Amino acid sequence: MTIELDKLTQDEAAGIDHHDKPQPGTWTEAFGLGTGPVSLKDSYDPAFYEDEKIAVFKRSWLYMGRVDQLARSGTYFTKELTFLGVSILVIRGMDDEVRAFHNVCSHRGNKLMWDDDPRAETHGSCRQLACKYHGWRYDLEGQISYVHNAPEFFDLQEEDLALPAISCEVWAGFIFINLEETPRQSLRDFIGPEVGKLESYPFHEMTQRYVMDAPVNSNWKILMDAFQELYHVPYVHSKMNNPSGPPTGTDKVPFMMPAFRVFGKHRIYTSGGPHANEAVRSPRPLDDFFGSSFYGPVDAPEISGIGDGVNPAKVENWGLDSWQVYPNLDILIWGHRNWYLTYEYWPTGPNTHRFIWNIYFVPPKNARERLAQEQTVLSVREFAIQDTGAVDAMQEALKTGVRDEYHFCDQEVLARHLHECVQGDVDDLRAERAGAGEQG
Amino acid sequence: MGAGTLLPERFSDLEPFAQIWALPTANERCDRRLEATMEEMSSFYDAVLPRGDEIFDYLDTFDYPDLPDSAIHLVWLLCALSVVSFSVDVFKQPRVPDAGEGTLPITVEPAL
Amino acid sequence: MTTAHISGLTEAEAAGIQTFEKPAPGSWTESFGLKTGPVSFRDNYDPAFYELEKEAVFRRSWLYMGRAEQLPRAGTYFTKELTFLGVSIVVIRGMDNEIRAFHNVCSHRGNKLMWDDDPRAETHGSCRQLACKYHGWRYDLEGQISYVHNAPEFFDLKEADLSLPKVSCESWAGFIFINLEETPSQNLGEFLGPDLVKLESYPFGQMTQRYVIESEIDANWKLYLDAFQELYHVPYVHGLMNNPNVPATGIDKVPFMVPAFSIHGKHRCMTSGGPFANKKVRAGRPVDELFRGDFFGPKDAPDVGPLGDGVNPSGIDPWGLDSWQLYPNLVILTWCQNWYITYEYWPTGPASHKFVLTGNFPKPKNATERLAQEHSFVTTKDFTMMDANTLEATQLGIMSEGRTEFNLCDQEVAIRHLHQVVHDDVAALLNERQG
Amino acid sequence: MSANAMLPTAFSDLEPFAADWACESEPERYDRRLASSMDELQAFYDAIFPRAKAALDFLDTKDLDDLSDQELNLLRMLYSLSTISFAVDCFKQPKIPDSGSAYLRVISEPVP
Repeated sequence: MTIELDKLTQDEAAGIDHHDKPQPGTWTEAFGLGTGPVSLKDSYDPAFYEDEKIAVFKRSWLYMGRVDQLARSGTYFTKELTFLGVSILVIRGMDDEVRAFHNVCSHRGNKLMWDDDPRAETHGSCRQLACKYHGWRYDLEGQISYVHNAPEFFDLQEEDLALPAISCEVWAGFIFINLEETPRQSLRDFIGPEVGKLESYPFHEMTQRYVMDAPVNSNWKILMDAFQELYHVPYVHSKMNNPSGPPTGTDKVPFMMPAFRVFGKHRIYTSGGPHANEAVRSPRPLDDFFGSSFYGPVDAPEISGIGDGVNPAKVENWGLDSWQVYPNLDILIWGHRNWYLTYEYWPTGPNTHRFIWNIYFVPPKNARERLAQEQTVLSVREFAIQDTGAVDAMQEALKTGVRDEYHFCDQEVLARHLHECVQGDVDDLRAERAGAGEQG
Repeated sequence: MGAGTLLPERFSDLEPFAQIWALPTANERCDRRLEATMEEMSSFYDAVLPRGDEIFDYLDTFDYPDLPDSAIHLVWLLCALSVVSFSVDVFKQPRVPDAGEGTLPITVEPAL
Repeated sequence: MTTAHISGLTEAEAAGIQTFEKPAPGSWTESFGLKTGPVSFRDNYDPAFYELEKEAVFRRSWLYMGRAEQLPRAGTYFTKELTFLGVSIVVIRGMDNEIRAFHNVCSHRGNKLMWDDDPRAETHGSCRQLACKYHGWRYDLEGQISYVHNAPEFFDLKEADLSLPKVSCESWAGFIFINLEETPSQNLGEFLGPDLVKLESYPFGQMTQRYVIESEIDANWKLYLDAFQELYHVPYVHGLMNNPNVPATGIDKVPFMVPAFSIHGKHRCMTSGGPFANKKVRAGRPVDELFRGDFFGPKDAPDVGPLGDGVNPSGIDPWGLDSWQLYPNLVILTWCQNWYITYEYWPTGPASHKFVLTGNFPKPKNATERLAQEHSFVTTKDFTMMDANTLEATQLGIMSEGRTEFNLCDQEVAIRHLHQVVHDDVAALLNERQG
Repeated sequence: MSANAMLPTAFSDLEPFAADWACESEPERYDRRLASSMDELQAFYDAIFPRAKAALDFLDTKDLDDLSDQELNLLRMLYSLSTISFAVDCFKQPKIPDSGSAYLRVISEPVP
């Protein structure tokens, strides 16, 4: 039986790329992680979800958006963290600083910035923040600047009327907030030195932006897991290897990851991208037509350099870095193709989340480049739709609770790490509560 | 060039496809694919694919992004080709297989 | 930014504003013995508070059910679903012309007695007896059992025990109320108090041309009530409507000052100038002239005889509108242009409620009068829509707890009073429970 | 007068709008407002506004409870003018600004 489990077909064995693993022979052990089965109760249990909201999302730095979205003083966007009951307003002040506030008017608690649908996110540019209800206004730094019919009020203290500020810091042009009263770490400490080096990458040169935004029927971690391993690729995306031929052994060749790294709560995989299992893959006719594919446009645009943060494992034939910034941000950087993506996974319930996906290119210089980018976006979208369908099925099965423990292989080490970090945070919260209970 | 004509004269053979597929947004093009039959998409694919070099050369004669409307329609037509291509050469069906309710609406995309 | 700036009015605002005397010691709020500090709006979303409120407020107050005109003859009835309390009420006019209310429950096996198609939906109609759909038991129009199908099969049935469970029911000025207490601590007249009782002399009975609007609103019931018991929001939520023909200028932002507030026990009245308020800075629309009607009502008010001695309790001149807020959840607006509106706010959860609005006019005599009414009503509806969505934004803002204390000005005194009365009722309940 | 005229002869100039705007109930009129373009609303407004006074005078000679079908349609078109008026002269859009998914459903109204 065991032999059967280990068997690869001849075709599979012939096409597979191999890569060295660190001591003591597996990525999982090298990172000090357990190798036993993993509980996925953290991905459907409502009680776990309630604690996770506090332990993870109310205590971590959360990604809001790019500084490119706030081009000038007075530009703003809102972010609806509906699962936490919080609406965030991110705005660039007259002093050019980016700040975040609770999006709540100090008068009667009306939501301050919204457009038509108070539940929907909005963005724009303003000279002052004006409430639609009774006209109170705030300056771009959140201070009260106008109270309609002010003489009718009693003892208003100007300083009490400022919009409630939220800790907000920027790293590499990525804007983060932290909902703790006083964050336990600065953003830079939270990010850490290795991920931090990524700020040398020229993200700011890639401002041609596509956004996709969809509700997904799975726990946020389940889709995040799908994007931190390539073990599923030959099955969910078998057509990627050999799109034009019938299914053969070739389309089932396993993808082996050249390198994983764990940095605190964050992690990265680096893969060959277009070079992975190159011997057994074949392109689509349309990829040639557009000079572009899933991996990005072939004729990469000029950029000023790639900095010293990418490809930390120094993988030869570097194709892709997928950085998973805890808790729910992925940054994918394509080697030699010079474009990047961000994925955000925002919980909406124990079994659902909102998936937001941004794609960034260097602005195209001509129609050919514009179309090559379009072809890439649409190719990525096809596969992502497959992934969202696959996790929908998985969540349906998981939430039956029929089995609590599941098996993660060495190629799935990052998924194991994510669940361990999340479960660790929730355990800490529960231990604190138990401690407080004992003392009380 | 008649009223309602979308494409430059020299691509008038593609005009019937432009009337259906030269839609301004990715979401409209993706929705159109879901409504289309495989025959419609194959004939569109087969008609446009061989004209690719000619279309790209034509588009290269303009300063980007200041394209005349007829050239913009050509860009949209090629964007639609990209949309239908997966159905034609990979999935052999309009929908992504096993995607269930999966959908990824595009909420921000570049102008043009 | 200086404090002076916060306190300022722009010149355009100051020029257009109508101002009114306030009672000693200088503010409505203090004159009513209310505090002036910041308030918490936790009572607008906290589930635990909501549970207490249902008990302390809605199970102990007189609740408005409908108008006497809805029951024109013996045997006419309507049901009211108080789903949030788990109670269904049937209100019916008996052979003796009395209006009574009963729990809408058959005495046999507890089936809901009067319903049509959907047992959750309200219904109305006319009947000679109340008949249960399940086993055919029947009750007369006064709630007494009148027929038990195959009665010999039962054991020791006592006719007296089989009446429909009665709910205390009284009418005032044609408004029918019930009270769910076993024995109400006050009768309806005592509950309303002498000032509201006087409003009985208003000719509500003549205004039978009726419109009804319903909506489910994602906001606590008190939030919508609050929106309609101040005019402070008008220049911003409805600024366009004051002066539709100009772009946003200072003029559309002139504050509205309420000429008079009055407190009547748990109830309140806000009296305003209506069509006369800030008149010099407002401008009408061409259709208003065409139809001889606007938000304030038909311009050529029909003759309805004297308005009685209940309206305009503060005696302001010129009088435009009384907005009577009857505790807990009924508002009656009587306009100088001889029509009235009612609002009801029925909780459906801590952060949602069902809103019911009626517009009531005298029967029109011709197409011109009919159109003046139609135009007044649809104008009101568009105004009200703007409030409804703002409220959902407010509910979201408050629930975020991004801020937990809010500031109410003197123009918002009625809001302060409502929340105070609700809190007092809840405190009384908690006291009883502890005692 | 054609056999299937919807309006009284004196108002046959408004006939082109009658099919759309002689709606029986307020919810239908409001839905029609929301489903219309501003051009459509403006065209209806501009056509009926100058004729509205004459229509009112005409209808005032009739008994409201005994109107013919044509007269009733004319009355309903005046209701529609009221329904759309805010969209045309204030909001410049069919929907009330910032009204999101809020709604107010008229569940009872006078007849006619």
